[in-house]
Amino acid sequence: MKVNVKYFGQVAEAAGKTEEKLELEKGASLKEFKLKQIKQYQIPDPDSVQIAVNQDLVDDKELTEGDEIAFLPPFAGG
Amino acid sequence: MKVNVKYFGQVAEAAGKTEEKLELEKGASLKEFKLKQIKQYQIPDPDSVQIAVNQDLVDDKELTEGDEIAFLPPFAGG
Amino acid sequence: MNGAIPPEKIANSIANHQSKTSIGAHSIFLGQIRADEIEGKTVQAIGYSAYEEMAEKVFHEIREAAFSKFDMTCAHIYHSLGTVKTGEICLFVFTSSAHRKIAIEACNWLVEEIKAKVPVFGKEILEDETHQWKVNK
Amino acid sequence: MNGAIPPEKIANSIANHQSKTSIGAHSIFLGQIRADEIEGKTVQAIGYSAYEEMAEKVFHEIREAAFSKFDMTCAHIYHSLGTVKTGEICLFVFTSSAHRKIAIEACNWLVEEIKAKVPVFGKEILEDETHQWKVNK
Repeated sequence: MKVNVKYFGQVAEAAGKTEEKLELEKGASLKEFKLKQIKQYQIPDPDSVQIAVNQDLVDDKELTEGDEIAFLPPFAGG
Repeated sequence: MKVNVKYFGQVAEAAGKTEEKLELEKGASLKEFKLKQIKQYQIPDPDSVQIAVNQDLVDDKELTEGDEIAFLPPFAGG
Repeated sequence: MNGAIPPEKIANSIANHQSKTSIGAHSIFLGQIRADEIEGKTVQAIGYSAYEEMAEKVFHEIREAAFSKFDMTCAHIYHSLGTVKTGEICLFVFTSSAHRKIAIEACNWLVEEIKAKVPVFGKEILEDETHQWKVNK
Repeated sequence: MNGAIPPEKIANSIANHQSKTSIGAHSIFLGQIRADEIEGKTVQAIGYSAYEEMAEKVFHEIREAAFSKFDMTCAHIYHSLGTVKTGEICLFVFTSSAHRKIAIEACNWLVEEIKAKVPVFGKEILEDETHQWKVNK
């Protein structure tokens, strides 16, 4: 299944990109996918990275076709 | 001894004046003077009236020559 | 200051602080005249008067106390005297600090102190030209 | 909005509320860019980016929650995107209510929610063109 992955701030910097479309196995878990990307791009301070799936923050869930998965470093608004 | 008396807001309205110079007996007490003025001018809601002598709020004291005695209705700043 | 506080004055105060680059947060409180109804009549304006010499002394004391209580960069207070119409601004309190919590706490503290301690009197002028004296709650 | 929030925008927002005569108090919070020192180098600006679709959704949710929590007349939030230099304003939160305590509490609550929940990212640009990513405390 296809998912759309977005990277922000220092995560985008580490990944060298702000967005990519990836092909995942059906029923892939968010937690495992997160760990894989952190490793692949050597994302710094991984404990501080939150994930939003379709614009909602989630810890873990089964991913589905067409999901928008965003890697969010610590917020710095204000 | 001479004192300078000031009236503000609804006290000034009741007194019909904002200021007067009065001759008091030496050693007159503020409390008695306040009661006298309240009676004389029928100042409304007398419990809400605070007195400042020389710009400091005081409950009672012995008045002295040249004191500036201000009758202050409830504050309404802001 | 005499009459209502214009929004441009607030903009100017903010602009004047843009050169102070140790500031991270500003907190502003504005008091605006409400068109309250009193026994069926609507407030048109408040006429402010003050025991001016004492008010200035008290403003100064409150400001000094705020600086010793809070780690602020700046604090400014303006209160209207004279007539201020409904919808217009009568009080402008402006605090600045490196950090937001201090600016916010200091601003709130100043507002409460001003309401409680500054000898300012307000005459609520009603639509039929009668009036009533305002009391802070 | 793109770039710094100009003081005139704040003045205009205030002026726009002068026709709402049920308002008695406004509370305003402004975030300003500090020239912090980081390992001996001074911050020149912050470059803000955001997950914009999510940020708009979260701003909307926070605003709705604030209206159900506080008896406010109005609430407005503006956050800069792009480069904001030291001394310039990057956040403007503006609440209005009949009574001061509600306006003040609502403003503080909004500021904390924004800092905690809105996906905005800040790159502190240092004098030698290097940078460091900002983290809210």
